[in-house]
Amino acid sequence: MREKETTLYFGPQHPGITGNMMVKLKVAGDTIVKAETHVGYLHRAFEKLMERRTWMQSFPIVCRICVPEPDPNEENLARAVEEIEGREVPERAKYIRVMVLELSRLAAYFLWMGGQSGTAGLYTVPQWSVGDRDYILDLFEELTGGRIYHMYIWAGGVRRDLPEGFADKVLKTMDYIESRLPEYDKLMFDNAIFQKRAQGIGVIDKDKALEWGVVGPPLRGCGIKHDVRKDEPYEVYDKLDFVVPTYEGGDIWARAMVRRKEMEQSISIIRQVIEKMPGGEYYNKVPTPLNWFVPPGEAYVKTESARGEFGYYVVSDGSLKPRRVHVRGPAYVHGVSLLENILVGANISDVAMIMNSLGVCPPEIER
Amino acid sequence: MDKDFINENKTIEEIKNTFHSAEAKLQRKNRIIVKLRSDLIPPFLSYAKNYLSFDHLAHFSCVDWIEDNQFELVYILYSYEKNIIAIVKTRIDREKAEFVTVKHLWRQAETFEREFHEMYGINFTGNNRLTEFILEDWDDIPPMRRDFDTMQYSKENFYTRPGREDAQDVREVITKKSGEKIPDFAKEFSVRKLK
Amino acid sequence: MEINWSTILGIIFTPIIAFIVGVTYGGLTRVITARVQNRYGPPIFQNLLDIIKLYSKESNINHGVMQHLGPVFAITASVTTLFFVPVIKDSTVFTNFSFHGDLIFLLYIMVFGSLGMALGAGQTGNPNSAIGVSRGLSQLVGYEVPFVMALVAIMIQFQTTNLNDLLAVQDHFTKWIIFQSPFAFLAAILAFLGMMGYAPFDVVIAPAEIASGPPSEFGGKYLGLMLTSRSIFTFAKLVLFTDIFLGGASDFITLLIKTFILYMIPVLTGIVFPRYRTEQSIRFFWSWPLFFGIIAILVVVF
Amino acid sequence: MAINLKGIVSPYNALKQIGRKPHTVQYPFQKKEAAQRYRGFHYNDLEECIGCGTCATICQNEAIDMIFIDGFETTSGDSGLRPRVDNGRCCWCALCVDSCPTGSLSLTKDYLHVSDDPDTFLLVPGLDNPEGKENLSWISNGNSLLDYQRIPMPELEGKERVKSFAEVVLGYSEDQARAEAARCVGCGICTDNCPVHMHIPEYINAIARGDDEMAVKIIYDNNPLGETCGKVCTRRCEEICAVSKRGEPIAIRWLKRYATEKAKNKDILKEIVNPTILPPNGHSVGIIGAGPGGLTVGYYLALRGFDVTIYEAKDHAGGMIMYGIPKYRLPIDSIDKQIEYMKSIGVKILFNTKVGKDISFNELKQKHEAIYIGIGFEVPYKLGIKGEDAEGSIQAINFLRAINSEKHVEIGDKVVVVGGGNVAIDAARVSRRLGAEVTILYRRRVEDMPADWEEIEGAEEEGVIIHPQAIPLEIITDENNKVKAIKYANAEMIPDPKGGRPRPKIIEGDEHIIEVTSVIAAIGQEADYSFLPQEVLESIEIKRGRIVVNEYQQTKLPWLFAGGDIANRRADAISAIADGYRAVKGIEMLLLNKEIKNGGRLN
Amino acid sequence: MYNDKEASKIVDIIKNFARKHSLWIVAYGTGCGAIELPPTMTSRYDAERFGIRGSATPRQADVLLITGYLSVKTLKRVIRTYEQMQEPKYVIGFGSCTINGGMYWDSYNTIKALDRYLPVDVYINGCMPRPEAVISGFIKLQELIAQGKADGAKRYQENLEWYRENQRKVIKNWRMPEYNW
Repeated sequence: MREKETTLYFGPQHPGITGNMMVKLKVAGDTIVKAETHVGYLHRAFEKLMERRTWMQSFPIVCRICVPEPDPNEENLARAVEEIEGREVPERAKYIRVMVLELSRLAAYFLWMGGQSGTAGLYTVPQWSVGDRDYILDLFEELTGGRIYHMYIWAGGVRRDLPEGFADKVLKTMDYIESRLPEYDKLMFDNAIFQKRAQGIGVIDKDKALEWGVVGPPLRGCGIKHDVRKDEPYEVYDKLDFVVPTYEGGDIWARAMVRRKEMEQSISIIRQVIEKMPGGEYYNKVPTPLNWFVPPGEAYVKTESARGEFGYYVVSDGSLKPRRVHVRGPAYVHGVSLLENILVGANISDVAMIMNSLGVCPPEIER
Repeated sequence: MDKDFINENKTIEEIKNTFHSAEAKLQRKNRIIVKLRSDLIPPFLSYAKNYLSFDHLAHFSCVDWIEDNQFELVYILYSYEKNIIAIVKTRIDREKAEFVTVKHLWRQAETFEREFHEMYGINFTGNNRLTEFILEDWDDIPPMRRDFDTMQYSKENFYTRPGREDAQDVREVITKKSGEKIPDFAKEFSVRKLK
Repeated sequence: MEINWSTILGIIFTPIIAFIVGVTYGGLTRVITARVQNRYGPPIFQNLLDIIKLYSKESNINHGVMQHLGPVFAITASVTTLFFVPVIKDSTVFTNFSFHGDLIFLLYIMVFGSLGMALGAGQTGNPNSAIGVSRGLSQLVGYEVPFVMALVAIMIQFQTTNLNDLLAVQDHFTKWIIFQSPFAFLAAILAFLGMMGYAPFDVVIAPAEIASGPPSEFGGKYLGLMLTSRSIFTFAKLVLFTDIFLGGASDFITLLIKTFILYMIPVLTGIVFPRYRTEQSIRFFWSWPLFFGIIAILVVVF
Repeated sequence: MAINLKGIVSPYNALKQIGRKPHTVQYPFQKKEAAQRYRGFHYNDLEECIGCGTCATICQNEAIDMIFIDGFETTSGDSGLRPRVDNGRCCWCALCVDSCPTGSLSLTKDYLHVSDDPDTFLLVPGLDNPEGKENLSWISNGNSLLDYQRIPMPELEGKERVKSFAEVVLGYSEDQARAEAARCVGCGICTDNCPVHMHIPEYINAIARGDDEMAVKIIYDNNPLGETCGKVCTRRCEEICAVSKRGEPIAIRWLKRYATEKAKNKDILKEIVNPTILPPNGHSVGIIGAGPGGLTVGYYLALRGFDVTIYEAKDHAGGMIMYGIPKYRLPIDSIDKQIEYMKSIGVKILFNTKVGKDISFNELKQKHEAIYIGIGFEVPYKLGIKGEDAEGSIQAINFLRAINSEKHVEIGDKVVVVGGGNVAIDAARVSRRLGAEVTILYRRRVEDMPADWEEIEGAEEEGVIIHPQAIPLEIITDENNKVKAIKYANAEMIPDPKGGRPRPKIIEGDEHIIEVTSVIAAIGQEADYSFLPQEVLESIEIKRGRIVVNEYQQTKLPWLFAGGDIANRRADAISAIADGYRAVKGIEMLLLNKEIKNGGRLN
Repeated sequence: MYNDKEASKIVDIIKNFARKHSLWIVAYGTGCGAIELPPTMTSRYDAERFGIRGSATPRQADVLLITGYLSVKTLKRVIRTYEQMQEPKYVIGFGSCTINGGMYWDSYNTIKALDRYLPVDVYINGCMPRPEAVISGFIKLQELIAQGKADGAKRYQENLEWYRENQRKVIKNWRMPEYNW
């Protein structure tokens, strides 16, 4: 017997949706037979706006592209401009950048942890993890002057040097986070019901991953060892010691475990950075921003963000303003075509969990 | 020096041997740039995917070169095996913006093509999902085209809060005081014209 | 007919007390949850404020007469359930309408509330509500089976269907049915988890999945009524379980202690577990709880 | 059925958190201090701010308006405007703070503004939140986006310089000029201090964008001696440059020099500037003196279709810039190029024609409808001490004129220059190039010297000894009335009770004698009005050696205009050019029957 | 004996007290400001202390948070959401974007002044407003409710024509998704 199909609008106003987007679901019983993503609710036309802004003015605006984790955007634009210009970045700035990126990765994972278990109905984890993430935001506030939008990394280095005693604070926070991780393990990752909810759901196998252009933790979750930090080390990642965890299975659980292991790696990277950080300059000054002409050229740069590979294609025509800044966030691939594909056959209970585990982040899909 | 780029140079060599009209060059480590005629793009991409192991379409971009009346389509391919990124570029006519889809090679290309259809008005033949994507009920020219003025559009369509009309221009205030008269040909060089 | 003043007093006071206790327990839950979550949480009387606010909403959108009736059914069911549960052992006022065969009646009336809700929610046309209702009914079937089995086991064991008789049996704490028939208790308490609707059995409301499910179109006084009903129903269920398994209570302090302890079982479980999917939930109820229920009956029969 | 017992039991571990004290920040009862760097609302030090508007320019949100507020007027070096931030636009990126030239703008830790009225989100930093001063968080100290270091001008080595009269300053290369021009924030405050009000931000911006020819065109819009000014201008603009508040001002002069030198000869110059020349209008104007002022009047009147004749007593045009400024600062080719260019657009210059000698003033009066006098100060002041008339005691202005006319002047090997102005320094540096050891005696301290600091530095690099607070008392001569030595006394500085600058006072008995071969006096000059007929002299008003003129450089005789040193106290080329530019307007109005505004009110 | 007026006054006070201490937010993250809501609602700042909690559907909610910019596409849904909410209802505008366009002042896809399209009761300044500011915004709203001044919904009803006109100006096609419940 064929069940009657119902149309279900999952979003944009829906507590289970990540951000502001909509998935139009056709369901038969509890099973999804067709999914159609609708994005564009957060379209602000960044790429158009950047055509109207000078290079320097573009820096405060790019970080808004991805709300939970703004730093890879700044890093990407900065690196792209530096590549076009051939500008050197002081060693210290590179270390600081890595620290910022890893801190933001940790923060993003804490937020993800909250989202993943919150959508599963385990409301204690978001309360903890978002609260613990706040300690990282405190660090950001002290370092960059902003909690969410840091506007800290820019062409030539970083905006300000570390404040006094900052390294100790970072280490202290890292110790705290490390001491908290076992508690999360007990509550979330060891949780029998959570495992039941996550295992075998939203499976992406290796071939599918390659076919659909999956990146980041979902890719590593299906056993492919690919991480921009290793394959094309930017900043000082080649001088740091870390491993890229991979899991077989390609389900929500594998992706969750990849992220869980990467949290430990991030903590270790941050500790190494603090230990190895050299002194000296932190900023190789660009010309006065009102008259900063970037020579003609193009650059494609990518950064490993918490959700995967973040790519920027930047073209300069030699003027004050960028010709084109094209942003491809990981969610651009995950959140539209892949999601539509993977949701077919899934249970409606799992839609939110799948979206979370793929790291769907609407603001970076539509920019 | 060449030793560092052994993989890259080999790939460039292979490309040049297969596609004689391709302009392939090394950009930097891990990056090669390939420029091609637009009709060679579909065979090239399928060749790159199947024979050069560029199995990941990392990025697909479009640049509006309004001066040349052309759109530049940029396919950025990545090979997990070789760890090389190939930036494949071609130009198409801006007036009659049409191209073929590559969604049969990489599934995510569909999303990019939908976006460029909406934002640049490029028609990708073979892609049957060129529907409304990001915008809703858009009736102006495609917004990412360079001749679309977002400031103008914003001014015409949206209401801005009043109360800021008393703003002065520093240069004007100074010239008013000193009696300086800026000739018309110099006015465009006032830095205030940044925006 | 002779007017039984004590019964009338009971009718007046029992729901009020039930409401106050239920609302306070609800607030307490939120505080305890908050403390586990490393925060302070709302004031204990927060749920009362919520309910007053909902009643004071000025516009109340409804989609037809069933939306009025749904909450009314629910509250009727809750209050009725309460009326047939002896709140205080041997008290003339709070014994209420307990009668022979009331256990079976309770089984029926407890489902009635959910059905009323289902009718009301069905009318709203919101697919989330519809899905929520179907989930609710599926799960209802899930936990009713072990619960019924547990009750049947007890009924067979003590040869009665009257709660007052059961209370009479448990005159000493060693004779509490929890000790006399532990498997029945296990089956019943697991079913009770489902009945209370806390995680992992909150598939009905599941905000991240179906946007709170059945009541998603209920606002204002409808929601207020439902929350009121829920508070009373919670208390009724707690008293029922106390009566059946923990020997009831002969004064309010004992009642509060026993119900609170009982109440904490689903609450604390809910804090630390995520939600089951619907079919997982049903599968769960038809595995261990059902197993315990069968054992309980087998133990009694043989 | 396998039971995952660990998975069931371990989550209950979380319940032990009940005993832990919540880490909640109980805002608003318990406040967490914002971080030291937290980017909150703006604060502006209104006194420090000069209203340059860089913050408004850099703001990508157009959140900053420049507005007039009470108590601040447009003055030299301050536009009188102050920023107002629209918090409905601001994103607290602090680009405005990091690019504030004065450092007056900062962010504070305050971030709280909650209101039901959307019109309350306009904030004039500093005025509306004076308490913000105590709460600064994000300040631009040392982290500025602006370049405060000037691109150093390549120069000849001091030792190299004294060997010849080759130009000391080598000029910016293209990259250097771009980099230097890029430092400019384009506020335009500097234009107010420029006597000519040149379009400084525009031409600097043109250079920054690589459009040097446009820069030249903009410069020649109101300064026909752009190249000269690019080399020797006293650059009052740089004094109030917004960037100079915390760093070195933009090298406006050197940039002008860079741009104008792009035009290698008069033809290229004419092609670049490509001025519109109006057809002849039949009016004729005579100009006395081909100095900067006279040339300016001639150039712009010629462009406007007037028939212009310049009468020059010497055989070369340029006046003081030709004869007063040594060639290592302003090469003769450069002057020639500009004069040739002017001639090519129709300016007639009669050389060796001294009015009053070769041609009478009345004759001039009959030939022309209006006359502009720009004769400059040619007659030097005397020191007024004993032995001044001795052989070997010369006047700096005569000395320089002789040298610039390539005449030989015998000064010996030990020279003392008296004075502290640019002329004194020029004389000293020229003397060094002639091989003499030079000492400058100056009454006051070094920092009081009216000469440019660059000139003073240059002189010191070349080995000129500067002896401040020294007052010459007597020139000691030998039996042939030839200078043998100079006697001077050291002075101490006495503060002026009225608050003026301190005055030197001779320390009794602290007298010294230096042996010298020449003494060059450079303590100022005056004008020679003897060529003017008596009735003209009587009609015009001369005050302290200067002709009184109105805002259009018109004297009390409506047809007679005057400018340059004889009409202003600044005594530099750019002021003379400014006078000329004003006179052009006056003459135009007079002859084309336009009314002179303000009724020709005298200043 | 109390007369009716006094009685209704007392009822009003009780009502307003309950309303003020029970603010349910409709779970709709319309813009980037939503990122500061999790910290506000969770253990570090714990807005539940004030009786603030999320609610899954607009029917049950009291407060609509416009967390930053609104694209035209979202505006349409937000209006819909707002109209589904039951009175009394309140709107809080987050950040610069709701006041005068903020960062996206020249974008072709975002509205600039929210109060032209929806009645706003409280604006919170910041980009993004940090949790303290968010809580302050709620406290301000509570004050307004206690004083009976949070009358956005009333304004909306009285000036519905005006709001509709403005809304229609930016929303070109007034069709709504086909669902109607």
